[in-house]
Amino acid sequence: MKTRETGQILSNKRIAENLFELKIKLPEIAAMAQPGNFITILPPAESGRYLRRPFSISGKGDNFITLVIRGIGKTTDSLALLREKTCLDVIGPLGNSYPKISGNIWMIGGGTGIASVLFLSSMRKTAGLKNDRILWAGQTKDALPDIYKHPVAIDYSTDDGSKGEKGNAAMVLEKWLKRDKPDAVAACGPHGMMKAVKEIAAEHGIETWLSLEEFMACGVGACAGCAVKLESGGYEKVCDDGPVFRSDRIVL
Amino acid sequence: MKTRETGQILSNKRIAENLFELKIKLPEIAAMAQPGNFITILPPAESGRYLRRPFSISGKGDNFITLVIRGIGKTTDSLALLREKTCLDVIGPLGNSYPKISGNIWMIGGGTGIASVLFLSSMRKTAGLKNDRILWAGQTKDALPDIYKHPVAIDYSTDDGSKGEKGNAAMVLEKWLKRDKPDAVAACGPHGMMKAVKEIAAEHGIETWLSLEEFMACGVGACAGCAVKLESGGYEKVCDDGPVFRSDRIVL
Amino acid sequence: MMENDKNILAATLGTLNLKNPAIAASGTYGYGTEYSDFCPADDWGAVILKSVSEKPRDGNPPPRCCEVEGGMINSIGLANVGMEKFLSEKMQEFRKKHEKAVCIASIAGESLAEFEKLSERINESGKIDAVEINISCPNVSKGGMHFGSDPQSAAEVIASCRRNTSLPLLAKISPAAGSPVDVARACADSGADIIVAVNTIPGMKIDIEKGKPVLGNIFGGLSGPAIYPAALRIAFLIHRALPEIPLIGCGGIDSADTALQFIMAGCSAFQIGTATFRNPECLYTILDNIRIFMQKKGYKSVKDAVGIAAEY
Amino acid sequence: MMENDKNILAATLGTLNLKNPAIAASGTYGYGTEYSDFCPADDWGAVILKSVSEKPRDGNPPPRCCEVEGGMINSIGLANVGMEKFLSEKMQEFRKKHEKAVCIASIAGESLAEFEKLSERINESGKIDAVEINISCPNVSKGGMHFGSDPQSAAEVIASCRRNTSLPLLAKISPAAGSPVDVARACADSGADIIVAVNTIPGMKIDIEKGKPVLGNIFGGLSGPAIYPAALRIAFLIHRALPEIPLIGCGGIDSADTALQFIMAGCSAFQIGTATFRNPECLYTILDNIRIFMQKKGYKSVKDAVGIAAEY
Ligand SMILES: Cc1cc2nc3c(=O)[nH]c(=O)nc-3n(C[C@H](O)[C@H](O)[C@H](O)COP(=O)(O)OP(=O)(O)OC[C@H]3O[C@@H](n4cnc5c(N)ncnc54)[C@H](O)[C@@H]3O)c2cc1C
Ligand SMILES: Cc1cc2nc3c(=O)[nH]c(=O)nc-3n(C[C@H](O)[C@H](O)[C@H](O)COP(=O)(O)OP(=O)(O)OC[C@H]3O[C@@H](n4cnc5c(N)ncnc54)[C@H](O)[C@@H]3O)c2cc1C
Ligand SMILES: Cc1cc2nc3c(=O)[nH]c(=O)nc-3n(C[C@H](O)[C@H](O)[C@H](O)COP(=O)(O)O)c2cc1C
Ligand SMILES: Cc1cc2nc3c(=O)[nH]c(=O)nc-3n(C[C@H](O)[C@H](O)[C@H](O)COP(=O)(O)O)c2cc1C
Ligand code: FES
Ligand code: FES
Repeated sequence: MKTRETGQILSNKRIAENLFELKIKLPEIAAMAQPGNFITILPPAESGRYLRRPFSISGKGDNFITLVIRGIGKTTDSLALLREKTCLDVIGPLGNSYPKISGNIWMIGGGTGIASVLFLSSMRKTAGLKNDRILWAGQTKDALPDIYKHPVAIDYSTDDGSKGEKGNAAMVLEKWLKRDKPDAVAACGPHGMMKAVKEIAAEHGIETWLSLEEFMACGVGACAGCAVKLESGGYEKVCDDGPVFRSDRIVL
Repeated sequence: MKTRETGQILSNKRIAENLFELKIKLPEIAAMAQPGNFITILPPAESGRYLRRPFSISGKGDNFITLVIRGIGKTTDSLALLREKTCLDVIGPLGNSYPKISGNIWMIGGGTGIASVLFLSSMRKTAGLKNDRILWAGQTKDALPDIYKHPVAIDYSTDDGSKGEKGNAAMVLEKWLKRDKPDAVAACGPHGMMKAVKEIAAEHGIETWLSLEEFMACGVGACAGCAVKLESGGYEKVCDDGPVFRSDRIVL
Repeated sequence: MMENDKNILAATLGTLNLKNPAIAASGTYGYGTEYSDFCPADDWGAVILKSVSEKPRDGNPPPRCCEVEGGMINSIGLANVGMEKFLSEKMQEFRKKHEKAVCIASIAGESLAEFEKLSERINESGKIDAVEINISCPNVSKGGMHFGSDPQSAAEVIASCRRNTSLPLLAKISPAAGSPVDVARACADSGADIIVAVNTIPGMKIDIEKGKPVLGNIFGGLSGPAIYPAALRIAFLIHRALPEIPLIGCGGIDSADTALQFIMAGCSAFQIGTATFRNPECLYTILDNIRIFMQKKGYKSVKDAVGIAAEY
Repeated sequence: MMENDKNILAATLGTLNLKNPAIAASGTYGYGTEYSDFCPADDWGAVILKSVSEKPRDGNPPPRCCEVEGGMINSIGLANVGMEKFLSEKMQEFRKKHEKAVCIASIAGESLAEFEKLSERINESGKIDAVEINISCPNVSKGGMHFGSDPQSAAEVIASCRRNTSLPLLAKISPAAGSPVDVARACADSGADIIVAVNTIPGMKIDIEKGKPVLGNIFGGLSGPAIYPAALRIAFLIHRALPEIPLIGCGGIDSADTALQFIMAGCSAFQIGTATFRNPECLYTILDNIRIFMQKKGYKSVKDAVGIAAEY
């Protein structure tokens, strides 16, 4: 079930350079949300944008969900400026979710790709699964806030070494793999990172789940606008068959 | 000279049902403004409107101008909600102005047409001309606020008699003309009112100046989009040749 | 809602009776069940499913959509499951959920032969109330020129379909035709029962950061509010030229205001496409506001407003 | 600004050298002096004055303009002062204020004979740098069909003008032509030096309160950001078909982003129309942001970016 719900902004916190966390009161959506799911938001009028914008759910509470958003355009810049109590028109939860995995998962978030990873890791922690690792990769330290309260410790990496390990996500993953191997990898981030993770997964034979981003028109599987190419030929829909795909099924 | 000036809203007062007075800090425009002139405002982003919107200047001070605006659409409804200190992109002063008339003038404002009449009357009062009359006509009393501080007393009329005289502007003008005759009439208001005033002026042989409204694209005489038909054939531009026209020159 | 209030919205398109004039546009409403949580098929006057071809089609390489001022561009490339799966799976699922909804299939062929087969299969299926011919398809035998770009090839398509189906035939006109009115006339003369004006306007967008077209297919179709004035003019001209044929407006409708503009231009019904993406419940707002407008203006039926602006 | 920074923006259109690629579009910049307080002619690469006909024209009955989503519709109806007054008054005034600005006259005839006379008079005037042929005019001898709607009549117009002027000839294409590319080719073959793509898209709006068309002329031309994807596609296709002929983009440009999209599609310069109405100083923002983009991407000249998206 998906629903359209009008939700009040409970808080809108700037957490890093051009990055903010929105907490929105959405009891129905929160009740149904699973890690990997996303929602779509009607752009605020002042943004001038027409189509709803998709965002991964980064966490939930009893009656709210959280989002981690980077201001990169008209909608996201407008969202960044919204005050508490402003109402948003939200549809969700949409898409599939990460599969249940009983072993440990290494999770990699590139930029705002961290959102679904945060959600997945906190749900797994609550479920008693304790051996997960999280890597949050960014270009510089300005892009990466400290998130102390998260139930799973977060490792950081930056291209310039200004925070955490130096190097991109793929390099850090390779490094980690020299010492250990997880039961699965879950990753969400920019295209280049996903491509690299897919290759590493294939090389090391690790079950890997990628949460993809593609421009979406409907977000509910009605338009075939958000295609991802399959290794087996043809396409699937990121919004409906995904956004979470096994890395060996898709062409990046 | 016309100029583009960014002005802070000094105040935004609701003065009647769906009617508000905007006071905007615009020193350069204020210095040049003459009664009859208008300005154009860039619509606020949240209105979704593209073209600038024209509004008559209803008064001025040392460093500000005032506008009287009715919320009838996207731009005007957005303007109504703006708070003090918000900045507006304004171009002006535009258009011609009422001619200098040394005798007395009866001024008629229909709805927001009162704006240019208020400006004209206060400038004339300052110049020492004391025998003007003002009629502000509206449908019901809800449309007509009391404006006590205006230097010239305002008479009111409403279609339903709920405030001031009962009847429309033309009926009241006819009534006034039974007892007296001004040196000139100045009027601004809806199309039907202007048509009636034009006819009455012709009948009674009174020099009459009408300030017209027409949809405007450029507002500076560059597009010929705001045509008014002339009795002598052809068209003139409301934004540039007007907005103030002698009633006997134009076809309504 | 009183009984006569209900009838305010009823629409008639030749032999097709709809409970309201709002129709979900092909390609924006999937196979009729994707939006069931928001605007189920039963609430529309009719729904038109994704255009279907004989064989399944993968569609164009991504990106397939992007946003532009006042709308979007799409180059889905007629991705669809193909006629067999459409009838055996998609229509079954649809009818299971929405037994009584008025359902229009849209067919898209690359040759006259394909159109013939498609219309025949639809006709036999017994589950479909009418068929919309998407003539804005590349004609393989004419080097990819769209069937809808000239009156003669449009007429040939319609005639082929007409021979193979007794269902009401809707011909959907492309705004890119040199003379959409001539195409509409040719379609009417060849057996189309209803004209739909219009499909998307060809357009493109370039990503200046990458220095290349945004869409994988380079070109796509523009839809959304940006196109309504162009679409409205074509509908108006078709109604003026062919006042007898039932007309459906389409292009940028996302409010009662724009819907009523098409109605007043001469459309007996209208399609909503891109607006559903923005607000999957816009159908209800639009219908409510049309009803309120009709009551305010004293119309007993939307039908009385059809074409009233066309006398000018 | 350093000297080489200045050259970043220089544009070349055949024999016409512009200091920057931004050109004021005909009909949106009056007779060249109305906007002098905001964006004087000297600051543009070139300005194109209102289309002029042999005799003065009153233009269409009002309303002549209205706003729509992402732009506006106009039906000015070529209101202009006529060639005599244009040359004896308007051009004098213009040159008094803006001696060195690059000035392009736009001419609009209703017959080949009128186009001939117009181009001859412009040629003799000695004050004008180039002439744009507005072929989107009704051809009286063909029942009002626009000259620009088919390649042959477009070619006839261009050829008539070509015989009468040695000035650079710009042919301004209508997006409503069945095949704008064929029209552009015909114009190039008949002597046009530069192609301009495009004029407005035909459209209309209905006032539902009054139940009638908003514009006095019923139909008008759609302009503004709403039309840029359609305009861009036509420019892209023309550049692909005729890579050698200098091309000017026009339609909905109101930012460095949209201007650069046209440049990357193959336009050596671009026109700004409706955007000037919204912000008469947008010229400066657009040029500044183009310069910044060029520097960021390491281009020495805008010319190096022309057509880079057209390989796809
Ligand atoms: C399933 C899914 C989950 C997402 N989750 C998140 C999230 O948790 N946090 C978050 O910040 N963002 C997320 N995104 C991306 C987000 O949807 C876009 O940032 C947003 O749509 C941009 O809208 P805008 O109006 O601000 O930008 P626009 O003004 O539309 O675009 C500005 C620029 O950004 C580019 N752009 C637009 N969309 C994207 C995109 N999807 N990816 C990269 N560049 C883009 C445009 O090409 C343009 O150049 C997600 C996207 C998907 C599909
Ligand atoms: C010279 C001049 C002076 C003006 N002075 C004033 C003034 O002092 N105070 C004031 O409140 N208004 C004034 N107006 C009118 C004002 O410009 C319009 O109300 C405004 O443009 C509406 O914009 P919008 O975006 O709010 O409405 P929109 O959303 O664009 O339109 C809403 C509805 O109003 C109608 N509409 C749009 N413009 C007008 C108009 N000009 N007249 C009547 N109906 C219209 C539209 O057709 C539409 O149905 C003046 C207009 C002119 C030309
Ligand atoms: C994503 C998308 C897919 C579409 N697919 C089809 C299609 O398969 N067949 C068809 O006839 N029209 C298709 N269309 C066109 C729509 O049915 C409609 O004619 C067009 O979008 C204009 O209406 P709108 O502005 O309300 O969207 C599609 C439109 C969109 C946006
Ligand atoms: C009010 C108005 C008047 C116009 N008059 C003319 C004209 O006389 N001749 C002409 O060739 N184009 C004319 N145009 C078209 C513009 O020059 C331009 O091609 C079109 O508006 C698209 O560009 P834009 O979206 O930047 O405005 C006019 C456009 C507008 C808006
Ligand atoms: S966005 Fe429409 S199918 Fe995915
Ligand atoms: S609005 Fe452009 S000339 Fe008056």
